[in-house]
Amino acid sequence: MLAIGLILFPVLMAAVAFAIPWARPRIWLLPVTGAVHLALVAAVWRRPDLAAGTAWLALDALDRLVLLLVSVLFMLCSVYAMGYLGYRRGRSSRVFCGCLLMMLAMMSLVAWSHHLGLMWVAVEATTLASAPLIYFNRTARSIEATWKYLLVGSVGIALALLGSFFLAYASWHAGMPTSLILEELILQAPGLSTPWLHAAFVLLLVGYGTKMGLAPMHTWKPDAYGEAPGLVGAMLAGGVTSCAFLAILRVYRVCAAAGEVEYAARILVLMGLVSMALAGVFMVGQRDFKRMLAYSSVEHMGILIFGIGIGGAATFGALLHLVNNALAKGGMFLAAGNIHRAYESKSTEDVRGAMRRLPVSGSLFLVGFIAVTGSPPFGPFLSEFAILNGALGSGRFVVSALFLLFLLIVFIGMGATVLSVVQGRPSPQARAGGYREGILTAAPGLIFMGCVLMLGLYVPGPLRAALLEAAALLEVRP
Amino acid sequence: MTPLFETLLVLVLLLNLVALGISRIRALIRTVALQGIVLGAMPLFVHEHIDVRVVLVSLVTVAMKGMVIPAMLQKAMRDVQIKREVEPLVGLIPSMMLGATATALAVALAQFLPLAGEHIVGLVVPTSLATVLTGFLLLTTRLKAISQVLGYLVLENGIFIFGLLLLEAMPLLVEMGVLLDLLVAIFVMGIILNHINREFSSLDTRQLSTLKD
Amino acid sequence: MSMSLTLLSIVLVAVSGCPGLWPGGRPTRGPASQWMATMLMLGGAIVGGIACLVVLRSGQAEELDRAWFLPWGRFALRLDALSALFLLPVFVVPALGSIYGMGYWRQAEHPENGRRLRFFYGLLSASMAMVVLAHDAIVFLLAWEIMAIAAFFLITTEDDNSAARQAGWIYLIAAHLGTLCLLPMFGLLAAARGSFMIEPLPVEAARGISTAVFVLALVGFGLKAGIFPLHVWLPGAHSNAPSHVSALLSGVMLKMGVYGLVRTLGLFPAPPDWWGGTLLAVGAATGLVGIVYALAQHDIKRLLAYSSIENIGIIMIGVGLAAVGRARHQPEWIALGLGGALFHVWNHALFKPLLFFAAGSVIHGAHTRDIDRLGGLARRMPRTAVLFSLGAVAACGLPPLNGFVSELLIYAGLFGSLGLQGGPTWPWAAFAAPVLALVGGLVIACFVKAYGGIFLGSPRTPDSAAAHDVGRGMLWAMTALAAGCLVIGLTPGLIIGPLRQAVTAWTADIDGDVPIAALAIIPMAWISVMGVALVALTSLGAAAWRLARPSRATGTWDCGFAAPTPRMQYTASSFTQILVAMFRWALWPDQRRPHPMSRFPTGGHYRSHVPDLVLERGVLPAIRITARLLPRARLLQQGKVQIYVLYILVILIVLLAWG
Amino acid sequence: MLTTLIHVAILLTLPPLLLGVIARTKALFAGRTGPSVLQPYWDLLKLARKGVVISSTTTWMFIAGPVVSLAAVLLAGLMMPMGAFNAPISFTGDLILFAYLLALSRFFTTAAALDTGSAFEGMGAAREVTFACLAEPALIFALLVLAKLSGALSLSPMLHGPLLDAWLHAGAPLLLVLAGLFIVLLAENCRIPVDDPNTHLELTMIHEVMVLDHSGPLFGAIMYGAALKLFVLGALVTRVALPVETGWIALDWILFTAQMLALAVVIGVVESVMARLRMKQVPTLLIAACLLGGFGLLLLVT
Repeated sequence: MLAIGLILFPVLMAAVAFAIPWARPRIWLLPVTGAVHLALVAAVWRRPDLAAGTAWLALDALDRLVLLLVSVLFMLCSVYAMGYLGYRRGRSSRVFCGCLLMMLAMMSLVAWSHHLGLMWVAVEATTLASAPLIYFNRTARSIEATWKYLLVGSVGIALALLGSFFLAYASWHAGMPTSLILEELILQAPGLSTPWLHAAFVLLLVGYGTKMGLAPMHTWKPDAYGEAPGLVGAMLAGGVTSCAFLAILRVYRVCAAAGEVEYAARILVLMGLVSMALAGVFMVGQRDFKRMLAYSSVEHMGILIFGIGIGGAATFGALLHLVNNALAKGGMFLAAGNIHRAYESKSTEDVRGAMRRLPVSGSLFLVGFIAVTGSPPFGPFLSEFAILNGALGSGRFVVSALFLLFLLIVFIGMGATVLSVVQGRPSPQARAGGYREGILTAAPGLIFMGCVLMLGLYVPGPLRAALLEAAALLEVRP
Repeated sequence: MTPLFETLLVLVLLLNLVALGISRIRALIRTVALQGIVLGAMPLFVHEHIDVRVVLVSLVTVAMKGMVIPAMLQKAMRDVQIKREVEPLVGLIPSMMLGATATALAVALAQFLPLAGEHIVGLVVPTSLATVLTGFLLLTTRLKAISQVLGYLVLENGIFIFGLLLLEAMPLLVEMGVLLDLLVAIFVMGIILNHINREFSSLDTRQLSTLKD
Repeated sequence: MSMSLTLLSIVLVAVSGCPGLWPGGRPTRGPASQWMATMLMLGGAIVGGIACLVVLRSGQAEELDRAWFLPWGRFALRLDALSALFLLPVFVVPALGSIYGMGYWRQAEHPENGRRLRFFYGLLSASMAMVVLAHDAIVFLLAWEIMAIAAFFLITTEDDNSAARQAGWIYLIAAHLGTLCLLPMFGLLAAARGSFMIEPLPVEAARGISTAVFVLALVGFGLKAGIFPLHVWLPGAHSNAPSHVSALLSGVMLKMGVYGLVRTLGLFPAPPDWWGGTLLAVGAATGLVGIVYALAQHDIKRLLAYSSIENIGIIMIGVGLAAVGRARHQPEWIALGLGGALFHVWNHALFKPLLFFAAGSVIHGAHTRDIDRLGGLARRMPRTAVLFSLGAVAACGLPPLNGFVSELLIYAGLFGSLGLQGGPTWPWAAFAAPVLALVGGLVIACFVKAYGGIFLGSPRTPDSAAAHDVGRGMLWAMTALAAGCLVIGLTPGLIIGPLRQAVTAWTADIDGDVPIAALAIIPMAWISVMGVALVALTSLGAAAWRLARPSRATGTWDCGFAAPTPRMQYTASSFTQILVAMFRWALWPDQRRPHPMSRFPTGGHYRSHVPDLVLERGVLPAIRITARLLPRARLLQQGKVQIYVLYILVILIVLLAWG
Repeated sequence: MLTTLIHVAILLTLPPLLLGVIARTKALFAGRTGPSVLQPYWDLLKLARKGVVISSTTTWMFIAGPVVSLAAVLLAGLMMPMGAFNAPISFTGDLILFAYLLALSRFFTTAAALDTGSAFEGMGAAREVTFACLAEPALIFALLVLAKLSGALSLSPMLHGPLLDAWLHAGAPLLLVLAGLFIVLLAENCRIPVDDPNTHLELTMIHEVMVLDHSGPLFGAIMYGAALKLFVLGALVTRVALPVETGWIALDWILFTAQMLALAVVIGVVESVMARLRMKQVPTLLIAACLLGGFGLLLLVT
């Protein structure tokens, strides 16, 4: 019942957005939908029993987590969008609002769907819904970005579908009733035929990993994030990636239930380190601060996967990091969007002294950098420290050393770019620009960073409980 | 199990090679359309008993893969007045060779995979893998954006073939969802193609490499 | 009781900067908020200072241990004598600094960054206090990193100046590298202890990890303390920050590194000899390198920064001796080594801020940091001159000021390592004593140069000729510090009690209490007597001079040369030219001297500049090379979608094959 | 008590005599009769009565120079035992205070030199601090060796410890140390071969050029201080060289005085037979002194 509300209401609103001809009310649809959605999610959090769904649509702790993230992101981004669309009167907001709402619906569906086939459909749908958003600016560069996003993404997703079929076949092959419903798969996991399971895991990891942006399938990411409007970047980096991660976690649960943890963990750790390394390499000397954010997102996806691969204490850390990353990225992308607007450029050659030109966004950008590179008192520090402790505790010293090394490279690469953006004096023509940050465009970022700061000093009880529950779901090691 | 089914599979393999070897885009589109129709026919022959679900699936598949999508692409071609050649990155003959090798590899790989007793499986899995690889070949060796769309279609076809194995396992809803997604994907790609052409007055992906590090 | 007092004062200090943060810039609020900030700082300092003194007197440790809202660790604080000893400067220096700042960094003169500076000034002080109090790794790391970041914002107060930006950037990298060493260190400790509490390890738990922990601690804390060769961030940061910030960084923040190292060493029951040996060697090297570089500088604040490095070296020698003492179970060595080191921590926290304040006043008055462009200020800023000279004498470790006493303790310990009372010996430590002496000699050269170049002779530029003495507030702050130096120097006996409590707090868990005799082998009464005698004799001489017949004043005699100009004076650079040449092999000074060619050579300029070898020829080139090499990998991202799809296929095959 | 009085008396009166003896010795070597050995006293009296000319650029530091350094050296002298007799002031660690008092006097002398702002005095000050900071470690090495031998951390017991039989069982280290100490003595007191006290070319001077602008009582104080310094360090050297004592108080005092005068003669001889080194080579000499001390310690502890 609630599921229907959470998923269909945004779809309905999207339809309305496409239908009605007036821009003003259309813009208002966003925050309204966001608020309703958030309210429903809150209800689910208060009374999980409300979420008692069918075998296809269910909601465990993990899903609740992702659902909350998506909802919060959308809420704040929709507020931001009102300010943003105010600046972009030239553009028709029809497609923009419609697709944004559609994205929300599909992401909620991903969180809900426990049928791998259905989940696949939803994930692919998020891709399709977000493509027009990336193309919002209608420039040659944005077309190119959209094209790559679409093609690379679709190919990856296609592999995920193949992977799902493999999984089904693995059970069919073992002579069991085939089904792609998560719970049933987990039940019959021990009997699954191992080679098919392995193949399925790799395919699904690569497939959803493409969506998540793990190196080397991350290639679409810098282009898409670089060209999309700031809030779309926030939705992609915070929401869509989380959904893809959720998909991978579900597959991982099947593997774990089948007693194939070592196999899966090995691959996850490898992919995680590769992603961190590549991201770091591309961040050093990065001139374009939005592309830099994209690579930072790649790095953090790597950290998530790495943490899951390490397992044990690190699992909790990885899940906490999921929350931190979504919020921090949201804040940084919104700030980056404002800076981009104000300077009409996203290259460090032109952008200087953002802290003087845009006090709030500039400071947010700097603070966000400090936060996402894992410095106290912000959330990511705790989660990364937990992951590191997990690695050390399990005696993986080399891996831990690499982890730290890559963190350092990322810090240096990111810091050079961020500092040159925020420090110094803006050029005269930059100061002359008409753009001023309003409450609508500044406040959401502040709220994001506020949450990140809070998570560094205080993890609320319910969240903590949910995290523990979710970690327990993933900790079925024999 | 009918020998017809195996013939269809062989036909699919042949169409892969044709798709790799063909030089005109319109012809390529027709080839893929034909492959779609063949695919659509397959579900009818997987099992003896034919229930309404299977028929529905096959009809929708034929309609989508065989008619609607090709029609959309043909229209896109008509809208964008461009040279009709495929412009391969790798020559046609070499890509056919590669396709043949891919097929051989697929068959070889299928020997390693533990397969359930049913004898059709022995052919289905290699065919689907070969088709997937063909799709990758088209995606990686063709310069025109539209031929990459076709590559993606072939890739999907390959996956669909594997899906035949789980025909009864896979709920109708999901089947339809998959096809719908495919349709929308191609639709959006078509729009993007159109914009690309308007922006760059060509579909040459060499123009689409300004975003890099 | 003292714990709650301390927490109260920490809160006061932390919020001291907040009144100014209120948005909207009515000029009237600026000074008001600055005044408020200073008052809060002072209040915090007084309350906290009392608490520290109570603990130092009784030696009773106070603990606070609460579960908190984070998934890991507990909110555990511990205030023992060792913490209190480090805590006192943390309260005193910032308070004086903000008083000084009221004159030095007036809100009216710095509307753009004044508020930010005061906010982070308070935050830095509070976080350092938390570092010292933390009894749980998570709390420690939180405080540690807040400290690092606050310091970064303070260093880049003038972020429109590129030098400050670069200094801040290098500092930030160093700080983060340090943190990245501390994370695994605490991780290992936690894995060994099973909890994040910072408490001594059982021997068997320590066995596996001790070496790794020691190395990580040495690098992680050494980066903060600025031991050679990890000092690279220090000179730039100190010279580009506002002077009262430099005072805080050098006087207090460096000591946080020392504190961390001492605490970590305190966790290990039986450290091997080589730990102490390493620390002694590092200390000696740091002291020597620091002072040699200081000699070669002609920027006052860079000079002071390098001299801080030298003092850290001296402290490290003491700590190293203590480590050897623990390895060899020699309470005397521990007491003298650690006692001397901790005592020097206090002394350095008194005279170095004094010197930085004085340097700030000079910059304030004469608008340059270049010693070779100053001179003759003693007649124009007499009070500042006297205060600077006091600081200089203290920094040289000369009697009757405080610097001498702490070095005396360390010397005594080093001599003691020869096993004078026929006890066991570890003579290698003794070889640090001559190094200490050499350093002492060089320090004198360095500060004679500094004082002479800045204050003596006649002004070398119009600016310095027009210099004027500074306002009352600034003088007041400096006077307080100078008084501290003098009092401690004349009555060092007062300090022995607190020192013993602190040393005992370090040893108690493992080696038991330190006999007071160990610290009291030096009769401090005699030191006082000699100091007083020295002062008395000097003032006697001065009195005699007053009574002497009126003297005639003329120009300086120049061996017959008629018209000497200020430019003919010996500059600070030429003063140390011989020494710099002597250490050319270590300094690689870059000197541009004119080569008069023609028969009637035209005028030429001689410029000499001594870059920091590790930074300019080691770290920066390394970074540049990496920055040039890494982007090679960009070939992976060439924008061809075909290639991108190929990556997917490749990784797929690789994983399938590898799995 | 009596010892203290005698100690102070000798400390205050004897030093200028050494200067006289040195000058006399050199004169004899040069084949001149030379001034009387008491000449330094007359000079001091004359200076004390003269007026003072001070440079208009100077500050209080110019006065503090001579005053502080004289005070410091006096106190140092009170801690240095004379021959067989303990110093009036002796406590654990006084040897460090001793070394640092000498350093204190150097700080103020050189600062006072810079106070005039004259190029020549700056040059002299530069040389002074440069050479002194190399003499410092040599002195400490020597003290380490003596401390190790005597097991004491204070000058008086250190020099009355079993120094005599130390010569028997640890002769080599002591010899090295003695050589080092002698070099330090020459360097610290600006004697040939390090510095030539009665050269007349400012460019070649070290100590003399620093005090060019001091005149009258101030200059007297400086001269007197220099003599004291020579005497105090000399006492150390002689004690290490000949740690003999008879046991009869009067005899020991005479013995000590004789030793000091002998030392003065030796210095005179050295100054007469040697040429002063080039400035560049002075550091080499002092580093050699350090190495001597270092080897001494090494021999002792291994």
